[in-house]
Amino acid sequence: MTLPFLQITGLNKSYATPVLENTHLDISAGKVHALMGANGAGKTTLCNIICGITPADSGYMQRLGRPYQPDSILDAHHAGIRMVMQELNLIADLTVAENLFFERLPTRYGILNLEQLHTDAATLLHTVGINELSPSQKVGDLGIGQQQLLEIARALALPCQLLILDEPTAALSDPQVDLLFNNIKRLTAAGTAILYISHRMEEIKRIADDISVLRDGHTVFSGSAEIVSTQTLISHMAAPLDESAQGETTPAKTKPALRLRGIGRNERLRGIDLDIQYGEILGIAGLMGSGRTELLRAIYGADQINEGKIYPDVDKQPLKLKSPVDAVAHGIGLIPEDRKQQGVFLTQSIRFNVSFLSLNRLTNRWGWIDRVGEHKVIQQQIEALSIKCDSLDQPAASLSGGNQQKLSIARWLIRDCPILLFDEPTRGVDIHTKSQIYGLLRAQAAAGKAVVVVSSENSELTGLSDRIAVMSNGFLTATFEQGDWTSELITAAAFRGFDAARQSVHDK
Amino acid sequence: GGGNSETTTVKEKPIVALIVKSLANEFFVDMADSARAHQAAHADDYELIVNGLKDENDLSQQVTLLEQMTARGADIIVVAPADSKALIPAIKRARQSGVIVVNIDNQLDRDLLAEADIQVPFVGPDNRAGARLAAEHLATKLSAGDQVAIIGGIATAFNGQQRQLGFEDAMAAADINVVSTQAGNWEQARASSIASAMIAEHPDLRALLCSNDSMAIGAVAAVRQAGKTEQIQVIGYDNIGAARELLSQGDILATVDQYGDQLAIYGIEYGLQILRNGHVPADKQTPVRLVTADHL
Amino acid sequence: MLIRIADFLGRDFLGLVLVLCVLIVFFGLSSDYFFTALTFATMANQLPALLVVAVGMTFVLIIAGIDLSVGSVMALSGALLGFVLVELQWSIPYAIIACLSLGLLCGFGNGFVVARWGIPSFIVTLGMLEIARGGAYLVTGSQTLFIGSKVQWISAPLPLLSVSSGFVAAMIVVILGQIMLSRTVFGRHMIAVGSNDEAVRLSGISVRSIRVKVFCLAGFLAGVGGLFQVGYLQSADPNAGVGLELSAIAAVVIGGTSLAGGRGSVINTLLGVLIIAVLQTGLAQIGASEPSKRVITGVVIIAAVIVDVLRHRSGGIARYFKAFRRTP
Amino acid sequence: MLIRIADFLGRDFLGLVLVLCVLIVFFGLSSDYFFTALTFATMANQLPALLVVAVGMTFVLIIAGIDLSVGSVMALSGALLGFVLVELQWSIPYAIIACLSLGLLCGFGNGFVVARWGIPSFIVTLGMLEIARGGAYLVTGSQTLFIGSKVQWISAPLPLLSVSSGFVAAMIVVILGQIMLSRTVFGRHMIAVGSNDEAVRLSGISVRSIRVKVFCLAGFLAGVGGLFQVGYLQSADPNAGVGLELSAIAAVVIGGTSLAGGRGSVINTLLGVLIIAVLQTGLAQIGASEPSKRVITGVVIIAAVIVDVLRHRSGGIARYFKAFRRTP
Ligand SMILES: Nc1ncnc2c1ncn2[C@@H]1O[C@H](COP(=O)(O)OP(=O)(O)OP(=O)(O)O)[C@@H](O)[C@H]1O
Ligand SMILES: Nc1ncnc2c1ncn2[C@@H]1O[C@H](COP(=O)(O)OP(=O)(O)OP(=O)(O)O)[C@@H](O)[C@H]1O
Ligand SMILES: [Mg+2]
Ligand SMILES: [Mg+2]
Repeated sequence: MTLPFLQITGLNKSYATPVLENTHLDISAGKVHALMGANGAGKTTLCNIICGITPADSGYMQRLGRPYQPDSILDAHHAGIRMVMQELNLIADLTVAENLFFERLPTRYGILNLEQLHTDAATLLHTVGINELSPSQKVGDLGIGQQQLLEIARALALPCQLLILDEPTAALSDPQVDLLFNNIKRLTAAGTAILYISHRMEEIKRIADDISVLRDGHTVFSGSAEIVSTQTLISHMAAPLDESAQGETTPAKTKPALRLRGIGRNERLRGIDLDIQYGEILGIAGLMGSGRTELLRAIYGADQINEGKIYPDVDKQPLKLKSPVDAVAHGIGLIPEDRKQQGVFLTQSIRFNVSFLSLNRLTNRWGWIDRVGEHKVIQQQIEALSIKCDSLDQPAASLSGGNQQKLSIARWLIRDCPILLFDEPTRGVDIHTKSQIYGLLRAQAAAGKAVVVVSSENSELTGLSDRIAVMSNGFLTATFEQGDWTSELITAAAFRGFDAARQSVHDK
Repeated sequence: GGGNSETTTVKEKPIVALIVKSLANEFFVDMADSARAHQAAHADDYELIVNGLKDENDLSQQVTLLEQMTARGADIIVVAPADSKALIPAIKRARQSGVIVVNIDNQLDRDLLAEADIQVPFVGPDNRAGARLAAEHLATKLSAGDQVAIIGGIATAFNGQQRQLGFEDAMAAADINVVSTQAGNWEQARASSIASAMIAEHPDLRALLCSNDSMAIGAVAAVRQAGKTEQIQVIGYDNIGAARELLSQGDILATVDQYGDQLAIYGIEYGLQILRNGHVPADKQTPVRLVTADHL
Repeated sequence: MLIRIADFLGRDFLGLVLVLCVLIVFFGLSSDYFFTALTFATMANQLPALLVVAVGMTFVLIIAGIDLSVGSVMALSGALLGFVLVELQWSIPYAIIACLSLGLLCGFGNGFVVARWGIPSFIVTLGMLEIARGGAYLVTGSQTLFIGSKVQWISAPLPLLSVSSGFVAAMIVVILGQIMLSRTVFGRHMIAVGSNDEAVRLSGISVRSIRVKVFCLAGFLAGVGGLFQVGYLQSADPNAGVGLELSAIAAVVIGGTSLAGGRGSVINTLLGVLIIAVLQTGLAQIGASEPSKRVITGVVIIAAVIVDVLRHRSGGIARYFKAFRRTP
Repeated sequence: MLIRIADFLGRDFLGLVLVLCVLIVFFGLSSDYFFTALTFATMANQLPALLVVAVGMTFVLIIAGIDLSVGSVMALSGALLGFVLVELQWSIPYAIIACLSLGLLCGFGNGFVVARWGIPSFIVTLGMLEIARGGAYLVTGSQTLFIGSKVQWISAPLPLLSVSSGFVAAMIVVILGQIMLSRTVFGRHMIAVGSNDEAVRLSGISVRSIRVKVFCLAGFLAGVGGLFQVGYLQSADPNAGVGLELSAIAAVVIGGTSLAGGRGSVINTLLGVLIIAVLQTGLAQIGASEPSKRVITGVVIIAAVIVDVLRHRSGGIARYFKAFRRTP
């Protein structure tokens, strides 16, 4: 038997409570090793230890049979280990090319060689197959999906022996996922080991050679992907799925909540007509950059629309939404896709994050915040969404990525808004909590609220929605009622916007 | 260490607190140094604490210092006030707790002192007369109708105002035209840029009258830059070391010495005298002296 | 109970208390007169202006802003107080209202420009620093206006207590400030704006109005500072408060409030102000020379923050020294 | 070609040029002598100290730091220069080396404490402000040291040109600074640290060493400023540069450098410095009164930044006015 590339034995790490306990993992060259586990199981922590970003308390790592003890990320780089982190870590004020080659910017006589930098970057993006990015774009202007692609391209820029991908597809849609998988195949063929973390079951099935499951920091399963069933994996991660939540729903009686007519904004939204109704879940599908986020932000007043109107109901005056303040006053809420920049208050406590939107309901008659009432409300949400934490005063930054995502959902769920817009609500959330969240969303719809969900995972939308609208290149290209859709139809609609754009150019 | 207020009654030597405006200003540094020298020579007679303000114009810090020195158990406070009125309430409080106060350098407002019903002897120079001396000397080098400009201190400063008045008196008497008056806030660099602007705006300018020597140094730099060293004369005030060098080079025409080193000593001796016999002496006008290259 | 108090006080402040104690003991040993009631009463009565200004600054720093204009605004509102009392012979209550309103107005000006155009508060308040100072010169005609005993009650010792009503008022401001910060919705909103303003905006809460309110508050408290200052000096000095902004910021940051926003405590600001006051008083009492005063003040400012940072960072200084030895 | 120049200059700077032109035209109309060679030559020769200090400040702001100590450090290194020339009779080259090294050392002190303990640079440099000022008093014995013609060559007009070698040197610093910022790896690293230091750390690049280097540079340039200042005044004044930090920051921010880090341009800092210099000179030439000088300076500082922000925000001022009319 050949020596594994990286052998991890008896690793321990605790913060307030233990995070990793006696964890072990063998990663072999040329194979994709999937690492699974519920939110807060310790996956990211394990990767950080492998890369020398976090020190382990105790334990032992061997790289090709030799002891491996990284003190910094540089040590990991020297050992041929690179990582795409769960959270984006790009430099917003630099360009795509500069971010790609940040550690080794080319110079001539001490002066930056920008021409070479841009050629190198273009070559790299071409090899990797990412055509969405141009080398001279400023990273701050990119959407979150594009930033994720850039992160991946960065990791692919240099040869390495172990590539760790921590939820690389959380913000990607299908074509980009295929692209990533092609690259992964290319790398494994060349002998690179891949440690792949994802909460998406079907990806794991497609790509994994070996699978390990972490549960509360213990390695509870390790084995070959071929012999293990999905059910087994899920039961290893946590208690078995509560199937009742997955069941079909009968659409409640619906009535119009918002009617969008001819919404347009800077070529990114073009003439969108859409009805949002109380009592149903409307899914919005589309490829990366198709304008779904833009649409939700426009409805929410976060960006100003150039054309079109939003009516609250037939025969009513259009809404004037100059800012989110107006939207909230009309009972609209938005859960943004970029939790780090727009969602959570990273430096503040869990308490602060969860109760933030409902403070006015939690004050006593002196205007003081009622701490006991606040505590109760928060505790409820923590259970409903299984947020894994040690105490309510822990800063949000110390939570795992998936649990941070749950914080920004929890905040809006207790706020009690009649119209809720969710942008990629389950980004980075484990499958158990996902089904819990689906249940909560359905409950909201059943209680007569209007729920809009944007997601890059079509399977999620088909399982959850009462209706699905598809966006493509800023157009709304199709709307399907429940039962009318198939995966193929949705995909076809997701590409149709490019033809439509060409068409409109031809017409002129 | 760690005494308590009981010890104040049993000490032998009186404590003299000297509170000046700024110990970052050469004039007051000289004053403090000579006071320390005096104390060293009379070590058996009294103890000395010297304090200054971080910022020359910080009245509230000076009031605080007065109170702290009272708390510190000072018997005599010799103060060069940063303002002639605002300090009077604090001085009255100090007097009421039995501290002897002597006013040096900048005279407290007499009407207010009378109103507050306290007696504070004053030892100090007449800034207006001093400024007039220098300006009169300047006038001998100019002719009637010539243009000159004044660079003053911080507008609120009493001694600055007096010096400015002295300059104006002499210029008016000699029929010389003051074409511009601006505040240089006692600072070299600021005075220099103001002087440059004045020189550009008034090509026929013949002299710059500066309310202290620091500003005169800045003005000299501006004159040199403009290449008008022959045409434009500069006068200053305070007689600091650097100014004497420029005086001997002929870059500065005159400055004024008001014996800062003597002021504090007079003040301390006044205070000790009152402490000994309870008799409050009359105010004392200290001399001012014109300094020119000939006097060096 | 103790936990509730600690909780109320916001965060751990032992590092600051330690620094304060070291200073007090040091000066107590160096000077025979430091440990007297009079010394402490004097200190208490000189504090109010800096203290209320620092409380306002705490809020501004919490929303990740900065206010450089406080010293000038204090001088300007004090100048107006003096002007209406001396020149226009207004009665005390109206004069006080004018003084505080002017502070509020300057604060509103800052807040409006910051919020309306998204200009960094550093530059807006730097502009206001110049404008308000010019205004103070204008109002007073560049003279110190002597007011006299009309305003003496502000700084006169209260019967029974040996401290002034200004001091008592300032302590009330501190307590109300801390309650507002840690117990009210507005307090939470301030902290939120300082830690992630985009998230606040996307929560449908008006970031602008929070910013404007906080700057108004800081301006108002600078006006209160002006009132105290005038009461203390019994005159209105247009040069008052030059450099006050830096002392106030130093006090607030020593108190552990983050310049990056999102974190702060009013009670700790009080400790920061006390550290600065004790340092100044002590150095004056031992008659330190000007250069050494400057150097010692600088060293203490840095040291106080280092001690505080270390105490918070890794559960105590001991642990830190381990880390220090490891990294070269 | 034009695009390459615009690219080199970093970002669009028409808003600033506009403000500058408005000022020049205004003063040109108000004073008969503003448009003279003399006015511009004297302005050019007074600039160098502020200019080099502002260049250093630009770098510090780009890495999201701040340096309040530049004025004091300038005074301290100038004081040392005077001291070794006058008291120790060193020769000029050694004296200059001493002066610049001391600036560098102070900068290193700032950078070391900031990087080592992660203390906010605001507070560290505020401490250094006091320490260096105290040092300047110590070195000079709180006296202005007269040096004389030994150092005159720094500010004497060069043959053929009517500007001084100090000015030429300062312009070279500006050009080298801009090249370093926009054309070298270190420049990119600075921007990156200001924009997202965590990302830089995760790239395996030492954030600490970048920070230390930038503060060293700022200290060194403050030393150069001290040299220019002493050369200009032919004497070393321990009170030099009080408040210089605020002028420098104002110039840099007017030049569009972000206080939040990650964005800035040295050339635009030059424009910012010019705006401030023209304003000062112009106001002095028209003989404005002290209060109006203050108020106008404050208004121009704020207005310059507003104009610049508007030009960048939505493609021109015209568009802004439309927006303004729409929103009440
Ligand atoms: N700095 C920290 N301080 C305290 N606790 C921490 C810290 N960092 C991580 N943790 C805790 O460690 C646990 C594991 O976190 P980790 O990020 O490794 O989870 P994960 O498996 O990657 O989850 P996810 O799927 O949500 O990304 C979590 O409970 C988290 O709260
Ligand atoms: N500030 C901006 N400047 C330039 N381009 C932008 C900006 N914001 C968004 N875009 C671009 O507009 C297009 C629509 O983006 P949007 O975020 O709405 O797409 P999306 O469907 O939500 O996809 P995803 O979130 O996966 O990127 C994208 O190409 C995006 O890069
Ligand atoms: Mg994770
Ligand atoms: Mg999106």
